[in-house]
Amino acid sequence: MEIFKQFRLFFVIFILILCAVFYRSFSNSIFRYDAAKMALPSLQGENIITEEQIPGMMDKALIIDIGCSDSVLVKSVKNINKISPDSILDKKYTRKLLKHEGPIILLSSDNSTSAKIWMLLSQKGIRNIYILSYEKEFEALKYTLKADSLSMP
Amino acid sequence: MNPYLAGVLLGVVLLMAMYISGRGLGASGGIKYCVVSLVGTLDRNHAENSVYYSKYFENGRKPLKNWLTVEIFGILAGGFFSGALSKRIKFRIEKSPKISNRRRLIFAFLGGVFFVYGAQLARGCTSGAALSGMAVLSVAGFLTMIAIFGSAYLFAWFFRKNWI
Amino acid sequence: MEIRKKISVILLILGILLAILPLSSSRSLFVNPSKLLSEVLNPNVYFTVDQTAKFIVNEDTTVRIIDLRSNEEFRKICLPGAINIPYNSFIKSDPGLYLNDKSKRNIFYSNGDFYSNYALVYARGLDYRNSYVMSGGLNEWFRMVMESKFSGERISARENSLFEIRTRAGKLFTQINTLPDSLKGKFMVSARFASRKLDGGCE
Amino acid sequence: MGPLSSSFIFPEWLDLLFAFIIGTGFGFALEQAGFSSSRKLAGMFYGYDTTVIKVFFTAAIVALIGSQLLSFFGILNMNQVFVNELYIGPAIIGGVIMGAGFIMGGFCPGTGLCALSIGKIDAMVFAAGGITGAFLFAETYPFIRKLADSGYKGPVKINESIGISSGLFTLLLIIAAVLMFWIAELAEKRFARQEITDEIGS
Repeated sequence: MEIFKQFRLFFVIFILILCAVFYRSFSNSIFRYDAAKMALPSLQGENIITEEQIPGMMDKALIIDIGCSDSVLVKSVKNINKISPDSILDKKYTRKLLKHEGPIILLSSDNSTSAKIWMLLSQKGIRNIYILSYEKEFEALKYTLKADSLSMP
Repeated sequence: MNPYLAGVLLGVVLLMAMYISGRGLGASGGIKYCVVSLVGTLDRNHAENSVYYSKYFENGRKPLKNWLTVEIFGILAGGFFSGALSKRIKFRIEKSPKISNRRRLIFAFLGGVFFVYGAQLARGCTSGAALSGMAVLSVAGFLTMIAIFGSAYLFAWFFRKNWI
Repeated sequence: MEIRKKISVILLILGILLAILPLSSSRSLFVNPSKLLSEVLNPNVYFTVDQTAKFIVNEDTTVRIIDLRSNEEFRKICLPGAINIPYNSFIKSDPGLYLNDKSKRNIFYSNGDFYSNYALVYARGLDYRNSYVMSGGLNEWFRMVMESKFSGERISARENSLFEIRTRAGKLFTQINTLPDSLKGKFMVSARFASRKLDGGCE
Repeated sequence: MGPLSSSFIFPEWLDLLFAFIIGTGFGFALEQAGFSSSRKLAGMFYGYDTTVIKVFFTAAIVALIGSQLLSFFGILNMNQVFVNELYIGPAIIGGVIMGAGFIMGGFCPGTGLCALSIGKIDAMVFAAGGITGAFLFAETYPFIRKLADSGYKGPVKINESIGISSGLFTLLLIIAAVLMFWIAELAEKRFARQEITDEIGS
């Protein structure tokens, strides 16, 4: 007891620091520590899937439509959650996403929206998120430079 | 003040410097800038032609209007304030009673020459390289710290008469 | 208890805490998530390729065009004046070293829309509000600037100026990307972006 | 997020004002530690007074702990804090020269200025020596330029070159420091010089 008395002030500060550390590490309302680690799957495109891969993941996957997808698949699959991108961070949705075990698939006809939502959710510590891409090759340059384009009207 | 508490105080000042300006503390750099500025006023021609001085006058820079220079004026003010607070201000030469004033002053001068010369070479003195370097875990900081203290222990035997 | 023991105990406890914490060299996004969401969903984070083409043609110095593709791709084809920061190194090193010049707007692009938008969220999450995306990426650039042809009877003044910019930007683009490799290398070195040197030390 | 100088662009006067305030704090802390006395500083190398190592390591460790906690909470971006660049040769040779200067003069530049400010005449002579030293370096720079730029390795961090986390390295440093504090206090008893300690204290 004598020891505790001598360190009283320090212990108060230490416990405050400890609380802050716990808040920083586990709170859902702020971004997780180590942004680079959370962004890793995006480096080589591991987070991008194509339509062929979907049936294999179907039974465990949570499919989220974040913007007017009109793929054939969307019509055939029943349990699609429609969430508008503005409200994806609402508590009820994030709780659902955090709880879900297994892949989460983002659908959108606009790649930029899915990319943004992917990065945001990943930084909040939600793993296993995938983006469905309708393009065969991810981030490929579809055009080549033609020398004659100099002679434009 | 108790040395450990003074250490904590110094650490907090260092942390403040890192937070405010993203840099550590430094003293020898300020001395250098004073010299550069002095040479610049006395012999502008020489300063502009020399490989060393010229880089401090590029684009109309003023060596006196510099973070490091102002910082050493701060050191003087802070030291004076603390000395006044603890009633230690007094003109005197501090030395071992076994040596003469002259000997003490000659060695103090030589010490200054060596210390600042070495600090220019190592890009920082005990505060700029060793202390600030250790606080950001830089290898340079640890290496300089070991070199300074190691060599001081090595030479301590030769100069023992000056001190004990 | 004497003060040495006291300070030793305190430092050791804090040291153990530090050793447990996941302190890697990286950091986390710190802007409030909901605020970041509404910020990045706002359409004003986009520049169209036409707007970007105008910046390029006018050599606008208030924007900096950042190419997030790999270095090989960049060497093969790039926008005039673009700076190459491959997405990998953008994430793994500290983006602040590249972005902290607040007087400039940074416009990200990649081939498609993925890398540039990841980078946008990442950069804005680190509170670099001067980050934008060239919407559609290089593919859109080719489609709009390089391969667009005017088809119609009459041309309005607005369309005319638009096409003029496209033509000029297209010419510049072709010129730079058809340079022989040796010359191109030289050009890119000069355009390469040096990360900011930090102040400090006793130099 | 800090450092403030990278988030806001300070006007020059504010930047310099901060420099002055930080300098004042620095000078105050050094003087309060008793570093305005050369005999106290030199005591480190003869064992009768080990204040130097206590202050030095406590300060470095407090700054280390503080900066890492701040960086963990997203208050300070450590990637924007200057890390001293490593030039192997100059660091060692310069360090050895500084060590010699330390034992001759009894001050280092920071403590010398501090002692000067409270009227120590030897410190004034030391500072004059320092100015001479800086001048000599500038004049001899063309001859030693090669040496001064040799062994450049960039801003390497020690924990990264060993391959452990910075927190773990800090813990190891703290353990080392705690042991050193203990040895230092033993040494102070073993090599005690009552007459010197009394005189410094006065």
